[in-house]
Amino acid sequence: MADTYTNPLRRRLPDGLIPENEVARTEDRWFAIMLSMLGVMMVIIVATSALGALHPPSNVETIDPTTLHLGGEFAESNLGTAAEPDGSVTVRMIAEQYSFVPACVRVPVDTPVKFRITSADVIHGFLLPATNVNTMIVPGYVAEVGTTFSRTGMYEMPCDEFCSYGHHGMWGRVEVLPRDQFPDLNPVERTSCEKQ
Amino acid sequence: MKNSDRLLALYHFWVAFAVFLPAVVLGAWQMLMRSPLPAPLDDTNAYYASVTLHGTAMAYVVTTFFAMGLGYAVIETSLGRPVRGGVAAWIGFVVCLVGTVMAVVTVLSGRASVLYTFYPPLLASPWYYFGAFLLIGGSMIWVVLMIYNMSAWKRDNPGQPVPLVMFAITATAILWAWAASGVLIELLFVLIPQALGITTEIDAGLGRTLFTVTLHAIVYFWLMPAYIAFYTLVPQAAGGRLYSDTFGRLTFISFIVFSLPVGLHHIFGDPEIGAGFKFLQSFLTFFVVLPTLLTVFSLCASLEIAGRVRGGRGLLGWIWALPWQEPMVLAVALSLVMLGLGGFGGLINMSYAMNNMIHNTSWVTAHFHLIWGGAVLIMYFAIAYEMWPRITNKPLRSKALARWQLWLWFVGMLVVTIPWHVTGLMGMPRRVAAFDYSDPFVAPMGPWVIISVIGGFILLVSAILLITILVSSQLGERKLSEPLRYALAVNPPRTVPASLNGFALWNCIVLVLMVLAYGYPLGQFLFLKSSVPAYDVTRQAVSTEGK
Amino acid sequence: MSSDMLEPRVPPPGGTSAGAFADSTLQYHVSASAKIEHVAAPIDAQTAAEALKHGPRGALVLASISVGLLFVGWLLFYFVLFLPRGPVG
Amino acid sequence: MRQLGSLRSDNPWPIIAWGAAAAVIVVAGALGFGFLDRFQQGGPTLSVWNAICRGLGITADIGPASEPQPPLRTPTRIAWTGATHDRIAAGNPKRGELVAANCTACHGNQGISQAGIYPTLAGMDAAVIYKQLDDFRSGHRSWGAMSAIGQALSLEDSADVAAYFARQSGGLPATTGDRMPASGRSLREADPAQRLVFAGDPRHSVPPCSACHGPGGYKLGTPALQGQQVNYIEEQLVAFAQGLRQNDISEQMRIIARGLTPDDMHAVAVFYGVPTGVPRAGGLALR
Repeated sequence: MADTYTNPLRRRLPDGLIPENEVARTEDRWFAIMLSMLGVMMVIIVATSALGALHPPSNVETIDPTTLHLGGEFAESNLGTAAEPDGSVTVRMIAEQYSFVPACVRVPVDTPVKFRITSADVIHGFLLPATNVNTMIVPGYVAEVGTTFSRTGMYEMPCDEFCSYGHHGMWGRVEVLPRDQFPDLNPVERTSCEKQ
Repeated sequence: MKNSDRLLALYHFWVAFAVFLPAVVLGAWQMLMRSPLPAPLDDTNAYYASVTLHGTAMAYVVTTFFAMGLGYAVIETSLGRPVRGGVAAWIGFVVCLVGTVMAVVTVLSGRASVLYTFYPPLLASPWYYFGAFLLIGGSMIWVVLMIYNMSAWKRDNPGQPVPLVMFAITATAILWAWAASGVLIELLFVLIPQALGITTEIDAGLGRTLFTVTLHAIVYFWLMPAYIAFYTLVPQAAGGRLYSDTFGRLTFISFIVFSLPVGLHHIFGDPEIGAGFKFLQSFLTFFVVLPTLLTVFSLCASLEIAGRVRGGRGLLGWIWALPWQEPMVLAVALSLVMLGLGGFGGLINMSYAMNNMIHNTSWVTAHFHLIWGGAVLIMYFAIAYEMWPRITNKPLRSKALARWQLWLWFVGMLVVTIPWHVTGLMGMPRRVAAFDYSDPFVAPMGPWVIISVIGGFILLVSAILLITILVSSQLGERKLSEPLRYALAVNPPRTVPASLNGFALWNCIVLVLMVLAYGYPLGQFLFLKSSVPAYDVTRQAVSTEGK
Repeated sequence: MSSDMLEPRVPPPGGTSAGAFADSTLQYHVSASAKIEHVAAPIDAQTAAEALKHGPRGALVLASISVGLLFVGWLLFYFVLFLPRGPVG
Repeated sequence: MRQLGSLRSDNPWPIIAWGAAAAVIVVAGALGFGFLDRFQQGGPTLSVWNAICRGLGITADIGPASEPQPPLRTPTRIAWTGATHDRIAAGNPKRGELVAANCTACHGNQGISQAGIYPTLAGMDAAVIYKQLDDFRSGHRSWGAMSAIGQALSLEDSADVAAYFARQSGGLPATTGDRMPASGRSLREADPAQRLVFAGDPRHSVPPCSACHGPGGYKLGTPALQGQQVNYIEEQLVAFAQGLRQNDISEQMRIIARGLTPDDMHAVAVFYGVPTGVPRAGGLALR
């Protein structure tokens, strides 16, 4: 067996006491097994990502961070949760040294939620533990990440990227409400978790 | 070894280890800081300065000096002739050292708390950037010397295979040149002009994308000395021979080719890169796993030869027959366990959308501490134990102490990183100076964090032990030592195909892959209008400049 | 402690460092080091071949088990932890 | 380059390597740009052409919210653009001194206030003074006589007077970012003021005050607080919390003040401030 196997890629390699063919064959076999293992993983990633439209947040969109408050999408009157005609909701937020604005937003459960966040100054991060919501917030760009919450409750929202000396104090919150409670909220109640 | 070359290697190693110990002290203090336990000098600003210093020291200083020292030792021992360009090597040493001092002093003064990954538009004192530039730029002298020594030897020995260890360390140098290009360009064209006030705005996305060119390949630059030990030192320490020379060459080549066009997987969460390129680089990242998977097998096979020769029987009986009293053999086993666990974390990180589950949580910190701080560093220790008698002509003081040191490092690293993996999955962000453990969300992480602090102090004990062993050995009695020996393959190749004996082909492939993987992601910044004002962490903005 | 010194390394049964035995493969030592004194061949090629006469079976088993664990772990993380955390994009 | 030319049979690697690299790039590119990018969260499946654009990062679905926009409210007219910086930097302190003659009645000689409700201006960052004056002018901030005074000042006057006060010593210290580490500056600290100032209160979305107001930290548009009037600090915190003052860009202070209890506000004000009438030694009221 060992003598009849000749790998065309390994011709003219030196021969030794253990037939080089034998070594080459073992190596090739191991290489093939490893390649197929990685192949299986890649197939799983591609299939699930296609079926569930799973992607890392990758919306490339630029914005001027110095004039956010003067008007446009991220003016303070426009921040927070907004209901879209198709039933989904969009949450607009600013991350700044060292707060999320608003510091707490409310969204309905089992509803597509799209977070659109931008930074007013430096790099921040946005992470909702126990979900896959996680994006960097780079000044000059609008980060966009979508998900659907399947569980109600209060989600902590720490800044997960170093943004200078106050970084550890930068925590916000997202409260996921039952679907039927959400429409009753007025716009102010949607962007504040204080008891009304 | 020629005396001057011996000193060259020794000085490089000593800078690495002299910086290493205080960096471990900082690490241990940082762990205490972010835990629920009391901490001395609990100051959150000091924490961020400390993280910057810990990262700068470990990522740039320790690794670069260690690799440079190893390179010079390898030239002499593998090519069998003195280092050519010794003066240039010393100049490089001094430049790197000046850069190190400059960066360290600036961070200590609190004027550069921007972390070693720089994070524009945060802006540090220009001296920090100058220091980093001199350190990284100075190591390019080493890169040139490695390539020069290898090609000079090849010219003098036509048709001969370059010794595997020389091939591997030159591969490391070439990889470092490619890797460093990203950070050097970022420093030169983005950060330093801004810090000097030459430019008024900075593109954070451009800075981050450039840094990712460095960010993954630098990890393989750190890793390659460990792999060099796997292939060329471990088999002989175990008492056997290298299973396959070709496998080794292919492994080091694969690292050059596949560790470069994959850096975007570090910024899967960033908004400045399109999803297509993120997937492309995620896909390529899968191939950088291959050389490690090949090495695991090749290494096991080399050890199996040794174990069987030493009388090991049965399918796995050879494992027990290995000479475990040898620090190198012990280190490789501990290294492989940590490589496996850390590699597992890496598989999660690189899997496209799954990265979102753990991006920028303490999971990531755990991952790279296991890989670099664990699997790689423990091999640095073993290499140092192997090298010390050869470059000082003093025998190692105690192998038993060395074994203790390795075990402590292994246990400490696991105790540190396993809790970090757990808290990462719970959603604990990284690089945070202080947590409010009375918060019901943070509270359950408290016990895990406390366990990891214990590990941090085990690591500190191990680091102190390492320095003790090295110093006491060096102060010991002079004794002629055996020369450093590199493992011969079972089938030593008489000739090697040209492509496995040089890097021209592979550099061309890297160039093409880099253009394809990074051309557009970097080129887009020419037309994206995304420059923003910088935030200087050291002084007030323009408004009070005239004061 | 003194018996625990690094050197000389205890030679394993069947051989010692390079040059101590007649081994035809030693003449091709350049792939390890150009200088024979820096070449480690504690066993001759014949002994190594003997040790591997059934191929590196143990190494294959050991490496397969470790890599297999990685693979299974990855599958578990992907399907049990990642996907239930909800969609993202 | 010698290797590249040698496609002889004893070196199959160039063919293997180029072939493998090409195959990997083609497969990855086709999957990434032509297939996966077609699927989007909460949106229709894209055509291949749009998917490629999305893969590159060229997105077409950019636009404002589709629901009726609430009426626009802006906190200030000032934005920290280069033009604003240039205008502030052009401030003439000599001319500012003449303008400042109108201010000393309330804000004290050289801008060092002796009355609790009036802030000390000496040493305050010129950008801060400039912005507040403009906010008084535009009505985004209102307080007694200041609205009328703001309207009486031109942009140039504001820049000049800001430059003048910023250069006065004996009031607020300059924040340089330099600070020696000291104990008791983390969440472990028992003293509530010290804890809030140096570590904040993450549970209530309160970052550490010192990160922007010093000591040690600085942020554009943020006044240094050491040596400010206690009453003034506390009053402003209450005003931010209750929405009486809304001229902070991106709700910066309103968010934080809402997370503070009245006791917190008082503690922080006392920590930073100098009680009215206490003479300042050496110019700096450092703790």
